[in-house]
Amino acid sequence: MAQINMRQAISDALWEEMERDEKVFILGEEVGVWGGTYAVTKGFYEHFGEKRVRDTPIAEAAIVGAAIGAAMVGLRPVAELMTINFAFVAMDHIVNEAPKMHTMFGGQMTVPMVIRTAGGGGRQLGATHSQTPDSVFAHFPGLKVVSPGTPADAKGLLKTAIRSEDPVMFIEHAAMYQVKGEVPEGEHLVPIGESKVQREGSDVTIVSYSRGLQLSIQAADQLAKDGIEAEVVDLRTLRPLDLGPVLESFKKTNRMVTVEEGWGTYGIGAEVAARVYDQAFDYIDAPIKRVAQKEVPLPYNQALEQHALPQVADVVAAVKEVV
Amino acid sequence: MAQINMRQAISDALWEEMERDEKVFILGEEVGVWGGTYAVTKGFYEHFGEKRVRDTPIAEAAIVGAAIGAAMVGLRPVAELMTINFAFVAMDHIVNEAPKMHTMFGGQMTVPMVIRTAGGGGRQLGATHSQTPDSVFAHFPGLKVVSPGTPADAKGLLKTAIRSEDPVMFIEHAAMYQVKGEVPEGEHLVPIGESKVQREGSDVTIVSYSRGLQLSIQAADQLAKDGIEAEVVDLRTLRPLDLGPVLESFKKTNRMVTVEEGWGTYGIGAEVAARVYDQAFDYIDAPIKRVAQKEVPLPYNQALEQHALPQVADVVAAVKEVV
Amino acid sequence: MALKKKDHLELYRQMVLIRRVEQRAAQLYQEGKIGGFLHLYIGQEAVSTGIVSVRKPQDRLITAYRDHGLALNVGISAKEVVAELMGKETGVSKGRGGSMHMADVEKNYWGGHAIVGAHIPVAAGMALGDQYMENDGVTICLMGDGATNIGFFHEGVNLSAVWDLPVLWVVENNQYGMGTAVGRASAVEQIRQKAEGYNIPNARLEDGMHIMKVREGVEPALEHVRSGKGPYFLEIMTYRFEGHSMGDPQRYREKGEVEKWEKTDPIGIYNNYLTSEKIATKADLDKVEQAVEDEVAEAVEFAENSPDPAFDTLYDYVYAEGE
Amino acid sequence: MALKKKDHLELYRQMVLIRRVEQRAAQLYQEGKIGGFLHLYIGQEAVSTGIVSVRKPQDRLITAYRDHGLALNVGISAKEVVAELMGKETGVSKGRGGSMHMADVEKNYWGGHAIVGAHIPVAAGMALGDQYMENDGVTICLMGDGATNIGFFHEGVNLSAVWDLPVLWVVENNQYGMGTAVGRASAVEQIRQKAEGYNIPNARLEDGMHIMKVREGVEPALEHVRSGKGPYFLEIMTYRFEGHSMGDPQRYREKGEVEKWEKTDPIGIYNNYLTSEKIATKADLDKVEQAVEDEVAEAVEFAENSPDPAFDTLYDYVYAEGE
Ligand SMILES: Cc1ncc(C[n+]2csc(CCOP(=O)(O)OP(=O)(O)O)c2C)c(N)n1
Ligand SMILES: Cc1ncc(C[n+]2csc(CCOP(=O)(O)OP(=O)(O)O)c2C)c(N)n1
Ligand SMILES: [Mg+2]
Ligand SMILES: [Mg+2]
Repeated sequence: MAQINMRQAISDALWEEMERDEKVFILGEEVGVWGGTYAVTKGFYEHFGEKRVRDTPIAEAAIVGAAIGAAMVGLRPVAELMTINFAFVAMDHIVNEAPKMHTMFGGQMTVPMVIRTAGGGGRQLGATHSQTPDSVFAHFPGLKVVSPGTPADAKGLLKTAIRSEDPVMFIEHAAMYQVKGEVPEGEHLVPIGESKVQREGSDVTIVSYSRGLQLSIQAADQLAKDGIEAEVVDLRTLRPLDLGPVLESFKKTNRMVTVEEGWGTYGIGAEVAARVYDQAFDYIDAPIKRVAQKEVPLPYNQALEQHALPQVADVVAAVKEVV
Repeated sequence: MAQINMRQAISDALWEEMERDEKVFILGEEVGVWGGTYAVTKGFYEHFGEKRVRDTPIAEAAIVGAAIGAAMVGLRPVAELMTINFAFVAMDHIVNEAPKMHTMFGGQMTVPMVIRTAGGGGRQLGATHSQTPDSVFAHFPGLKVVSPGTPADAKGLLKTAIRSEDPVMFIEHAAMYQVKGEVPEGEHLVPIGESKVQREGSDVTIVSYSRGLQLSIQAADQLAKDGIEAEVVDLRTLRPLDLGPVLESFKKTNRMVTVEEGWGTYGIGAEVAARVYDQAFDYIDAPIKRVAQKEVPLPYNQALEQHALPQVADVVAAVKEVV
Repeated sequence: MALKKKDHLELYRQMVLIRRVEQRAAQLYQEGKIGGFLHLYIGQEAVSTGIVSVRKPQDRLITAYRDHGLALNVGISAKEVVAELMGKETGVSKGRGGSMHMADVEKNYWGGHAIVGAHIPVAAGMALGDQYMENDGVTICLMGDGATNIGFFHEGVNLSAVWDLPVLWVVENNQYGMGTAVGRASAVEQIRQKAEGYNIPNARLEDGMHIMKVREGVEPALEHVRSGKGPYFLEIMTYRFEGHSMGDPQRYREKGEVEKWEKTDPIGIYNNYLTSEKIATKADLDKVEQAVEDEVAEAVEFAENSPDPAFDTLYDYVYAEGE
Repeated sequence: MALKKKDHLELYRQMVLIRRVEQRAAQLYQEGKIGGFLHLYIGQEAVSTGIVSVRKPQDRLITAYRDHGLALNVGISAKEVVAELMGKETGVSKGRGGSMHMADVEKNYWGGHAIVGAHIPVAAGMALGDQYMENDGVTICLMGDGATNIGFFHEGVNLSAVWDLPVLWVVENNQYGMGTAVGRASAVEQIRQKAEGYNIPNARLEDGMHIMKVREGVEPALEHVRSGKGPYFLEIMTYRFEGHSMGDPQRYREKGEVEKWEKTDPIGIYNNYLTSEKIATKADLDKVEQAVEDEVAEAVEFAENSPDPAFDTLYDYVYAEGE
């Protein structure tokens, strides 16, 4: 299998789907001439032309709104929001239009679209540009929310998302485009709504996704040196949330740590913990610990920002608390 | 003490604060000539005049944005968003501007403003107009989020919110304006960030807020007939979240049900449950049950909508599962 | 397109049908058989009827929540409309949408959208779909005067101009957005002036109460767009005779205003026109009116006898695919 | 306001200071001592310098993220600017804000805002504050050409017109929003035409590279607003010599474009003007330049030797009050 990075995996998924289906097109700020601010769509404009790779004005509600309309009449738009922080500008269309159309008209319309966006902190972009508010979007039924942690999943999930009949919010991590991993060749599809064990272990279950997954794997490697074998489960999809592999793992380890980059309060780990306690009550040996961002808007200063973000050491410490 | 309803309590708080401090003013859609769509500001335009009771265009981002600007330069705006569903239209200003200004400029600015809005379902307004996405706003540090469940708290919390130096999102419930309760006369202030026991009991702790509180109290009354004494704790503030009284109660009852009107996934109960498990692990006798809205955009049909919303019977059933 | 007598009678029928269905709906609302919001189109019938009479089948229609007129004009039966108002499974949106969400995709009518202005970028996207697929349809997007102040308007209309989209923007200027007179919310004298900011050809149709004038104004605008010249922007002057929704105290009207406008009742005007131009006799029109009475009575009976959606269908249209 | 020699020298000093600070900042960025985004103002110095030179102390300034120019113009020291860029506690925003968030409220400079267009409604609110408190200050709000396409622009500018707010809107048309040329994102030929949609008097200042012309254009606009005639809208033509931020491949430029514009370097033009008009000698100007060199060197040293914010200050400015 080829070792490719996250950027390439995502780019390949887009490219292949555009080659496969000419109803698929891309719209967003700087996706065309510039080649994408994270260079994910580099070369697309030249190859597919301006009809299918559409630079837009700075108007996020129009980007998502137009994607909705185009999807309703039969196209398969991939709308790019430069970062998830700008998704708030299009919030109504993301959570109150796209996910409601199908149900509100009794199934008459579908909205087969993808909103690709990049989240995450750690790049000194300041409070407004560094967020990981994934749970906020995943709160809404009707929307599917995906956030991959490996290149293989990124590729396979994005391809599935583009083929999905439902609106999918696809959240990448801006600091992970260089992360490498093995990606199967040929047609590679990963189903939406399935969690996955990314590392096996028997002493503790770490539940995470996206960049949290990276931290978790690194923590697991460190812990292994101390003889602690952590099993790492990757949620991959935040709505619908699949707790199957999480519960299975937990019933084996009886101990759990959740890891997310965003704020913990009303975050991803809270939901996972609440469900696990409820559904595996008899298996709990210690309270579930949540590792998350400190509850502050992220500061610009690098050291202070890193201090506020969850680190591998935090995961290690949390695991040591529960084992 | 006078028995007044929620509408009157909120209206009185606004009126008194406007009389007390002429820097306080109201802006929003239909707050003036119309008297407020829920009649909360009826008579205000006539009394305070158009300078202080300002009808705006339909432009939610401008309403919240202008309130931020006015607050920064020394006024105390109370921005009204007709319903919380329209808060998505102003999402960037609510979660990414107002709560970031103070921190991002190293404390130079404050944003002493209140965003008043009404949430909740059950009125056959359809999927886009019936939401209770409170956890979504409460996810963001820098913002304070308050949602009262009684007229006394509504009055006392709103007055505190208006005097607060920080941006406060004040979430009313559109189906509760007629709910009556005793409200202390004279200056009545309730601190932001303090939960409160609203009904005492020893067998189980029900944690809720806003309309969930109503359901919980009614459920507790029913349960009492079966000899089950529920203690009902009202969160009142969703950020910062005060678990003091919750934990205290739980340490006594060892059993808990959370009740919220919104969707459970990434909702309020998840956070409460996750914290309680973590902070009172040794006191748990049964898994915490969460009562919430079924995970669908609310349908228009009355029976179906009620079927999707949490009912008193659901709370009773959940309590019976844990005791 | 010259109209034959039978065409005129059909248009007259549609206008009377809208009026009678809505009058009956208002009664049903008082009786508690219709819930939620009910925005009547009474007074504006000439606008939607005129527009639909000149559109081609491939032209898509989309509007805001004041959507019963278009629904009946495109040929959704009174049965399906009334059943939807009553939330029945036999309603055009299967009882999920209610008054604000009627659509019939087969008839190229895309709803019925409740968030002010949110459908404007969606309409741009639909037009993009046609442009992309090289269809010769025009998307006709209706909106209220109040909607022209929200950011969605700006973003959607600008996009249509930048991308030369085949969309006809129609502002139904009924002189109020809820209780706010146009001049209190928009800074221009004529709303069509806003199109100047997007370099879009535009016009104001001063008499939207006379269906023949509406047709005369809309037809060339539509052909302009169809001929590939990009978007066109039409403001049509009209008046809403009833309150904004049910229960509107209407304190915002000037004295005598409604009476003055009722003299320009679009149905009266058309009736007059048809008889004075000797296109139809009073007897012809009476017959049409009687047929409408019967149709509406039948529709109400049908709706009353229709079933509510079954509880087990609650999750049916949340996702189009999987969960 | 006629300028004396020393005034000219001061303006020249400011322009050179901006240039040198930014050139030095670009180096520090390459050295990894500055992180995040760094949007240089190089090429646009005449605009901010001209504006600040004619504003009165009571006039408030607010802009987007390209904010170093205004920061230096209002008199924030190079030390505080460079320290902020390096994220130090001694920075003007205490290292919390970075490049995009510089403000000095004492100097009536309200930042530095990173979400495109979000500061426009905020500026309207600041102007509302002055109108409400009956101050005679004007709020001067700068924005980019790209920002005029976002909904916030529409809502904020419309509000200013409807409420006659004392605000001067200034569009710095540097011909690109990131890589998107104005004509690919806006439908009008001149951005000032957008003001027609709000009935706001407007003008385009063709030469924003000559500080004297900027002053000539801005002064009457400012006085128009100050005299109580409501908002004014000014488009100023300029050019950004560098990339949008660091690391911009600049594939979007036409060949020779930068070279052509560099001939109109605002510093060169002013230098020329001052010597050819015999206002100052070359020696005078050299002296100014040398002083600036020293100041910048000192500023960098100061910043390098300044401390990072202490970890225990992380929560200091999240809330102004309590938590
Ligand atoms: C974003 C948003 N804000 C507020 C509302 C509440 N609201 C519903 S209709 C309406 C007035 C709209 O006026 P106009 O566009 O003129 O349409 P009309 O009702 O006159 O047909 C308002 C404010 C809403 N539905 N959506
Ligand atoms: C809402 C939002 N969308 C996108 C961005 C990313 N972005 C930052 S600057 C910029 C271009 C702005 O162009 P313009 O307004 O012309 O200002 P200039 O950079 O030319 O000064 C974009 C798209 C953002 N910060 N905010
Ligand atoms: Mg109207
Ligand atoms: Mg620009």
